[in-house]
Amino acid sequence: MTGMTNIVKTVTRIIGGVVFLFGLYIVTHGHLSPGGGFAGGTIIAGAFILLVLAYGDNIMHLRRIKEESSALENIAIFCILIMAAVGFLLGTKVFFNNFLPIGTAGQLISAGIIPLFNILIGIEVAAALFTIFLAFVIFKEEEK
Amino acid sequence: MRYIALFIVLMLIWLLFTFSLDAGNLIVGAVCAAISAAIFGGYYPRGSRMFFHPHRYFWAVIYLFIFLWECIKANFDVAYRVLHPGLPIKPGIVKVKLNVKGEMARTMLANSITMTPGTITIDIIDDYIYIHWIYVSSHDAELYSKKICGRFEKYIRRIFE
Amino acid sequence: MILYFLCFVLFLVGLYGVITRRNVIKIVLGICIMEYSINLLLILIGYVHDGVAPIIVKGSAETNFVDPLPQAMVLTVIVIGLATTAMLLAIAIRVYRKHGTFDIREIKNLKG
Amino acid sequence: MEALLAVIILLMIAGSIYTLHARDLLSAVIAYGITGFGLVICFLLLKAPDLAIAQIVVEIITLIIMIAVIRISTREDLTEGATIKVEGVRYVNLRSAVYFVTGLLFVVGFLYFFVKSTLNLDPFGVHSARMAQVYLEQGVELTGSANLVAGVLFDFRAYDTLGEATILITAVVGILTVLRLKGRK
Repeated sequence: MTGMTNIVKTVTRIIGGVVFLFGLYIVTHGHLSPGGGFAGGTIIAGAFILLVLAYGDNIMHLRRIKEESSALENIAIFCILIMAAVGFLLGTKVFFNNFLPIGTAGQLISAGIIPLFNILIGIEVAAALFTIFLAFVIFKEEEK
Repeated sequence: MRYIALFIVLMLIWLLFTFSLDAGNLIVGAVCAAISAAIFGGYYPRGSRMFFHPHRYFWAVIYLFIFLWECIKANFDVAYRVLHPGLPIKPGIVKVKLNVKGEMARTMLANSITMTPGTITIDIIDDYIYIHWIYVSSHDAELYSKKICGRFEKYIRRIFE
Repeated sequence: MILYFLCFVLFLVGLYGVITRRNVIKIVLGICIMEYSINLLLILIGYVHDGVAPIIVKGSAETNFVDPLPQAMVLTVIVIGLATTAMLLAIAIRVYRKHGTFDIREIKNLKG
Repeated sequence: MEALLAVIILLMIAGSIYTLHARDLLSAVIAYGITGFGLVICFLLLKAPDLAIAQIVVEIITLIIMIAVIRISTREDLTEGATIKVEGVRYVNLRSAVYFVTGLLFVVGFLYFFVKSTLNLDPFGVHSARMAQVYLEQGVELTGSANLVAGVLFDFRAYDTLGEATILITAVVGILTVLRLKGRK
């Protein structure tokens, strides 16, 4: 697919990194402030969608990115399952056991495994949405 | 060079987001900014050394006031045209030759023209900028290019060149 | 009460779209509108007068929080809604490629 | 507060009615944004910032995907027979009468059950759920998360989150399957 004009490309160059960083901020501070894995994941996916829309790419590269992003999604959900099962294996017979120390509420490093779950869910949502978008783009390209 | 510049900018933005100087916060911010810079650094515009030239900041502040003044003038102009019962508009697309070089400067010029009411940038192709104008006052290329772009160009050249 | 009723009206508008439209894209939009009305109804039920968002700030003695449970549930519903909408649109575009139209009556002719 | 919310919901209703009646699919999709962004404002007024952040981004991505779909197909709504024609009064035949009566019965029955169930609910602004009290009082001690929504989502009700992730991955697999042009050899 072809990209957009020079103006859009230049603005994307400046803004892209900031949007991605904002998504990471929303994900990592999900247990302290509004946000979390779902919202942050969609913002991260939005940063990549912005990049693809502004610059365009040739189809072989897009296909490879789609494979990678799909694989990343599978890895993330697999990690979620492993994290859930670790609590089960540690002796207490509870799936999704919060086995890490809780710490004091309000600190960045606190709340046990909730930040880790936030990050994994964020990766999963971002990869899933980006894969959906790429599937539509590749479908359009292949038809020509 | 571009990667390091983006990293520093993103780190400052992270500190603005979180507004705390904890050790943990700084470490997490550095990691996030590093990931972000690693992915998007290749796209960051060249010419990061412009951050170290103080006179550019001075001209940027001057430009802000010039832009606001032009914006207010154009606002009244468009309001007059909309409220006038005869609706004196003559829309058209004009093609203006650009005198500024560099993509940052061109983007700045295009965005300034879009933000000013009455004119909208459509595209930049090669050295020409295509602008939709609510009232095409003359057909002389010299005159209208001076009227649209000339007021911004000399300041933008001082900021970005 | 009037707000609940307005949510219901929004749901009915979506339902009307699903029943009477013959364009597949319009039907997808109708389903999305129904989903939005249900989200809004759940959040309206959880609201408390003069409540604050359920985020504990250290040092403040605020106790009048809104209910966090519907918010957590609706958060998952929003993302699922996006996934299902994308799925429906994918099916719609395949229908368009097969029949050259978004008309739902063409799909009815798919026998066997 | 209540009046403001009512005005926004009325605006959403107007936007969705226009969405369903637009001749141009592109303007239908853009008018659909009225509903979505009105929902964002409602979430902000109802003190649900998590939802507002998620909804505003999801709305934009939905818009992008829908515009992508319309770009690769057609912009025009069906010109003839876009809606089911309501027969004129002069030609009231049995079929349209049956349709009309069935629809009316459906709406009335629906309204009846809705009113019955909302009368059991608390009025707007009063909430007395027992589980909410437990979450609000003990949530911070048990999970350590200052944001109670995240605490509910990943600790008390983590199974729901797992199910959501599963649905998302299933949807992605479904879309990749549906949108594949050539079968795999």
